[in-house]
Amino acid sequence: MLQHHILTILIFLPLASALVVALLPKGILNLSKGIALGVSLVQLVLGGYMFVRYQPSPGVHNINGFQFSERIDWIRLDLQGLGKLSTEYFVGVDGLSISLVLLSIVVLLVGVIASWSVEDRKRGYFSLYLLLNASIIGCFVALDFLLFYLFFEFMLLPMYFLIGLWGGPRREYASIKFFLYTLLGSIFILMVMIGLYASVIHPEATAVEMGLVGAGEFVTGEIIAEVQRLLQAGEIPADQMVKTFNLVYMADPANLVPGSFLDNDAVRMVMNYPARFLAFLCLFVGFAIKVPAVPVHTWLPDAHVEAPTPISVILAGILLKIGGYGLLRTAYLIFPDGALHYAWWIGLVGVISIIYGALNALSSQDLKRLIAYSSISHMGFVLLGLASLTAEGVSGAIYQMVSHGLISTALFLIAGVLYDRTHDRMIENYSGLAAQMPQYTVMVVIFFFASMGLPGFSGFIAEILVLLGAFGASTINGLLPKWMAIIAALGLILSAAYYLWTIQRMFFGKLHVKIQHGNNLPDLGKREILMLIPLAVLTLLLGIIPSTVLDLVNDSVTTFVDVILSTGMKNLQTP
Amino acid sequence: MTEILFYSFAFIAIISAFFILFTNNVLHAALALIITFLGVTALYVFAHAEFLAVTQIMIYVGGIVVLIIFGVMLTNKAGTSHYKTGSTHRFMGAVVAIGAMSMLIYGILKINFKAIERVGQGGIEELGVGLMTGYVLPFELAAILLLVALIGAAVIAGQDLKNTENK
Amino acid sequence: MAADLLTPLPCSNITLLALIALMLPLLSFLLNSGAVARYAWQASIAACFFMVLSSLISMIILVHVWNGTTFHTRMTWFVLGETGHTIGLFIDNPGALMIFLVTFISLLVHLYSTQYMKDDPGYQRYFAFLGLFTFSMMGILLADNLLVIFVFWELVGFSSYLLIGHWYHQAPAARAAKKAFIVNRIGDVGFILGIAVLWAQFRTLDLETLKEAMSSSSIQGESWVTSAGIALDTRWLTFMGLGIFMGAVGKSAQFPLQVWLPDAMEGPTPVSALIHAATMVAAGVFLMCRVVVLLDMDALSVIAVTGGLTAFMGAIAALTQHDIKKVLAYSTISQLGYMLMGVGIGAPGAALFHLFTHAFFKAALFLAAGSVIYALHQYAHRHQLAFDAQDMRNMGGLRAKLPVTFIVYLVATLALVGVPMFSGFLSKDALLSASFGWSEAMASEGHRWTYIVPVFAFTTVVLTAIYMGRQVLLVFFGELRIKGPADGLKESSHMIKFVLVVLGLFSLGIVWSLDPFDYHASWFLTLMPIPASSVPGLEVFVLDTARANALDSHTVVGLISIVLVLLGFGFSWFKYRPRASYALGYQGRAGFSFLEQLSFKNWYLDPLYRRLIVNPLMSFSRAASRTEKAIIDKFIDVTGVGSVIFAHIVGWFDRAFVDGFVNFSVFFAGKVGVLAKSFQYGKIQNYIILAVLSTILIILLIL
Amino acid sequence: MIPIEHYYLVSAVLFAIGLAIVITRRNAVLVLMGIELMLNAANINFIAISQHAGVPGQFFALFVIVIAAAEVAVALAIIIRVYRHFKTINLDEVNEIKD
Repeated sequence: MLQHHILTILIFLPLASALVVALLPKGILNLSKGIALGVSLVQLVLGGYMFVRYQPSPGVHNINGFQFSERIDWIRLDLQGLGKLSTEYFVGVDGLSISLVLLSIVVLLVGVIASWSVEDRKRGYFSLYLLLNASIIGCFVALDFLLFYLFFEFMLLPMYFLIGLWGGPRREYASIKFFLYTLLGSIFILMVMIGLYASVIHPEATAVEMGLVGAGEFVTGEIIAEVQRLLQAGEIPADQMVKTFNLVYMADPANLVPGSFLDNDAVRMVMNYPARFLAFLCLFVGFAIKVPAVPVHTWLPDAHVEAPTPISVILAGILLKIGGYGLLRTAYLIFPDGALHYAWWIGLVGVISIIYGALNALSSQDLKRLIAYSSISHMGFVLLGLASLTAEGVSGAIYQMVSHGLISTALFLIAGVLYDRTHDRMIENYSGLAAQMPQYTVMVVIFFFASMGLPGFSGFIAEILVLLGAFGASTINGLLPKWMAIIAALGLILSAAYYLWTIQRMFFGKLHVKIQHGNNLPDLGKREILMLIPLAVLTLLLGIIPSTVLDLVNDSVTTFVDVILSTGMKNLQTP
Repeated sequence: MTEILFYSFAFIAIISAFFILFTNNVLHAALALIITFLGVTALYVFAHAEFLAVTQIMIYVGGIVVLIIFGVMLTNKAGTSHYKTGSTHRFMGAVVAIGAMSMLIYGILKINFKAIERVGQGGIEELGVGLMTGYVLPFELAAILLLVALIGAAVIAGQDLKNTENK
Repeated sequence: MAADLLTPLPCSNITLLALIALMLPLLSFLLNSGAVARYAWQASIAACFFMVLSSLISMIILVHVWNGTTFHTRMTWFVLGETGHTIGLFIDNPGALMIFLVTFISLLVHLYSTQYMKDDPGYQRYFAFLGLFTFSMMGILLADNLLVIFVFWELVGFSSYLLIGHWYHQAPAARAAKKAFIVNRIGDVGFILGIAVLWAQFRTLDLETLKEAMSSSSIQGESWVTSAGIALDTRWLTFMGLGIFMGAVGKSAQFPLQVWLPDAMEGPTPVSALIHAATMVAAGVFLMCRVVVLLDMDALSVIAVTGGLTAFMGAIAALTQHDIKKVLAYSTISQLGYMLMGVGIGAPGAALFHLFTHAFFKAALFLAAGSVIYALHQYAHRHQLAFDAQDMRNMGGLRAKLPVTFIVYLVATLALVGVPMFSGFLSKDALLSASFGWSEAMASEGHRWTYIVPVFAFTTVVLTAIYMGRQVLLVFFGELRIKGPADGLKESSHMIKFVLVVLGLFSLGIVWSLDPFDYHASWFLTLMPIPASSVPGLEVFVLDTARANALDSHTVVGLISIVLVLLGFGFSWFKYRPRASYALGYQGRAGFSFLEQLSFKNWYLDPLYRRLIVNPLMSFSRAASRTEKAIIDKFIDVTGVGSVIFAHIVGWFDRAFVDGFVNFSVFFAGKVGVLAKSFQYGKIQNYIILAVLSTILIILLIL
Repeated sequence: MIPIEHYYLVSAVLFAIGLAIVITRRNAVLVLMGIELMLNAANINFIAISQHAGVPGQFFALFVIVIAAAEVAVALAIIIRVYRHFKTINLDEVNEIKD
């Protein structure tokens, strides 16, 4: 029972609670915090259950390989000439997503605690927050492109308002920039989604439509294979094809309608460019904006700097990961040929992001901006790892997403702690804070070092895996040249440079604060410690026992890499 | 013989129609209308449409004209000159009517009616069967239309009555 | 191939003991960082106790591996794809010796620190970090796997950062800590890349497995092919060696990354003794000894030359320093250069030997210097004097006031310089003969330039004698240069004296070899296995010849080195003796000649790096942020503003034309309506006339 | 057998007279009568053609009669209403449309 509805509960519990919060009468508005916290705690319990019950298994391209999955027909429409439309409410997790779902649950919980001090328009804040919660979880578990896209877009709305209404002085600029950027990305994704819809059939429903099996009967593998054979032979009339948004079906080239727009046998050209490559590029750009990769990253520093602390936390901790996850789940799996063809470029974008983000962080005057740029730098490792298409690289990319989710969450909380006390984030205005706020300094040192990849923390495992993967790619599959890994490794030096310089400037030396509130700098409060300690523990745990996450991920990643390489090669070889 | 009868009935209908056109007395006009209808009814009979002829007499003569006479009576001011009325636009009326008639006659004379193939005579039996089979939907609709019209007429004419009573 | 070699190996008693020895310092770290401030003293005593236990355990381990057996325990850490990454403990002779060295010196430093640091507000933090450091250092020594070694490698850097920055409120300390970590990071990146090459080639980082895999690989033309058929260009073999060496360059402060070590003297003196003299900086040497069998000839030559060059540069820089600790720091750099040179010339045993002797006498020197500083500090404190307690210009004539310290200092100096009967002579003689033998062997192969290495090595012997002689003369002889009362300058507590004496004893040659003139008789070197290189294509016979040559020449070399030492001492006595012009004018010394400046400023490396690397990097960084603002954001903003302007234009067009058209239509329709209205006067019959007339007209027109 | 043209001619004449009545008479009831006359004229056509084309003509005629009946009922109701309002049914005087 719980096994099959747990994801639905995870999504709809916050959604329903958002409604409840929105309708709370004025007198008991304080309850809204409690509701948000309660929802997150319930999610934590459910997440724990999932963590324990999850059986490592591939999933990825096997429709029955997903766990905790729930699959219901959602919309069936006969579009006459365009065939029949079929979308499903299909949620489930495999190794690619489970760790990110668990990460989201943790970060969202921390976000609620960080939001505890919000007093301004509580009702709106917490209902938007819960809305965000639902759409984030939905995004990670959706296995139907339409559903995914719906959640993906749905996330923008609360985010826009949370930045735009509760943000800093330049919040309007930041929120609009964020909104427009991500919307631009969404348009690219939407284009491909529509193209894909027209090109992919739902083999089971098509079998029913063709009368091979009765409605409601179990469709065996042989029948599906038969349908796919008939499809590829061009023997299924257009009006019997049931088109689908199902991501798993989309990933199977046997479901591509021959001669359709994105078919890989008859390569369509758009402006002298193969349509499939173009589609991959569109998806890549769409998600790269979210990641964000240089040069489409400039929304991130502004959004981070202006957003209220809990929202920065969610932005950095989870939203960026949706970009990476989207690449994995859609772009790579559906267009493996594109993934192989563009591996070099993706790797290059990753490397540039690493170095460019680090250089910008080095010259940042604003603590939050520095952390934001470090995020760009660290997410570059995700792209590099993905591009390498080795087990190490891809695991490293996923690990980096999880690890960066935890660490950047903590880093933004840390920046928020200082901002709460002085309303000033300029690095040059502080020095010698270690004497005044020792506990705070301990936390800063822990997380700064965690972020720069000190062994013992999760970031190290992630980065070393990515580097090994990127370096090894040249002997394993020849996708990336070795110099990329070498340049990326230089990013490690830069990250040490900017973090240590910041520590030296802000925390070491003589105590001096150039702000009016200078004397009022209490050390960490109980609530702040409560937020930071679990993150520190998790980061350490993942750094020392990486198998906590890698065991969940490994089977899926191995399959993922195999599928991409074999399918991609096959697709590239067909004329 | 039939021809003579036909033309005389046609003549009667036309003459009484002219009477309607020129008389000043509304009541007389109504009576002339009856004559016209009867003449037309005779034409129906000549065209072997006995059922229609009967219907024509029953509805037009028995129903519509009676209604009209009631209308005439209801709308005459008590005490004024009895049922007198006049005409306007005599010239334009003549022009338009003659024009229309010429057009019609011109059209009729141009049609070669001989070319029309005879497909059968509309017997009353055929009419009945048709009404209950192929034309049952328009038939029922016509019934509803009549009902609606009656209610509507009652509402339109009656509401004000209530208002005046209230006053 | 690799899979069967990577099977988990069970835990034995010895490895379990090693694990306990490893965990005790970690426990000490947790205890000290978690303890309430009130119990800081007790916690530090507990830390000392843990270290005692740890060194006892390491002695037990040492006894067990004495006869050459190795112990190896391994388990799977995490699995990636089909490849398992393992984690494990590996103990052989050098490893066990190193564990003993680290735990023992760490114990001594702990004991010393309980006195030296007792008034420091960061006492508790200090002991916590010492524990962390010892733990990480032992991790490097025990790990069986390059990845795990790298983990501890970085952790060592981290704890070094924390300890250098112990007095974080002083800006120089904070800067030095940062510099140390970043410079180490640069080396670490090389290390990672070296690891990456090995991983790409062999899919494992387990050292034992790597050795097997390396020997089963072969050079085919221009490519380096493993038994599994993975091929890389042979240049990557050299690259791998240099990459790992880069890690050692960073950690062991070799040219060109030696700049962090002098600055690291901002940390507390016991830390300098433990980390920046005896153990951490030696980690690079130890690592190179571990992986020397994986290095090819080119990499080895680079290592040899770098080591020799660093030895020379460090010695030159040590000649003119004023800070008592900086002299020792440059000396450490120089000695580390010797050790790495030893690795490069195929004498890792000698290198390790020197590491050991150096660890003791350099720790003795540092702690004795610490004792001097502490005494002067107390003295200054008592008499309310303000002077720099580390500056040799303020010292002189301390021989009488601090006799124990003086004797230990003298013994350690003689060991460092390489006077017979002291430990340094043995190990240095081993290295010098090896370098001589190596260059002879190489020259016979046509590489005559290799003579540069022994030239560096022998020059450094003279220089060492000069700067150490200078230091001893300036610190302990003559008169106290600071003006103040005569009382109050006295030897510190017994604990400090005890530690110094123990270290002094270990600097005597008799401890290491019964025959104090022949290093071959040393028990240490007999324990060292001669590494059988597994690198394909390596001209092993060269190294064999080198060893044979070294054996032949060591008597001559020993004599030469004695002569050189005497030369150096003579020079330094001549120049720096009490009442010589230098010593008399020393206190207010200013105005350097260029050569002295070159030495004092450590070859101008810092300004050079600032000019060549830091400044360009910062301007790159500023350029990036300008690019961000001026190009990318500007582009976005211009696009944004452009689209708003475009929207305005469209809006204007909309109002003027589209709306205008609509308005016009409405206006027109209205006018027409008004016109038409004039026809409307409520007469139905007129309408009918019009309608029919028009119908007729239309029909007429059609007809 | 009377030729169909003759029916048509009679019908045309009656239609024209009906039209003239509608246009020229002032009395609304008379206008109504004119309309009825026109409808009847049209009916003659249907009936006449039904001799040849069969029974559908008669159906149409029948429905025309029905509609005429309905129309008369509603129209008279309106006339009565107009009369109550204007106290006249003289179409010349019934014009509030004009401003």
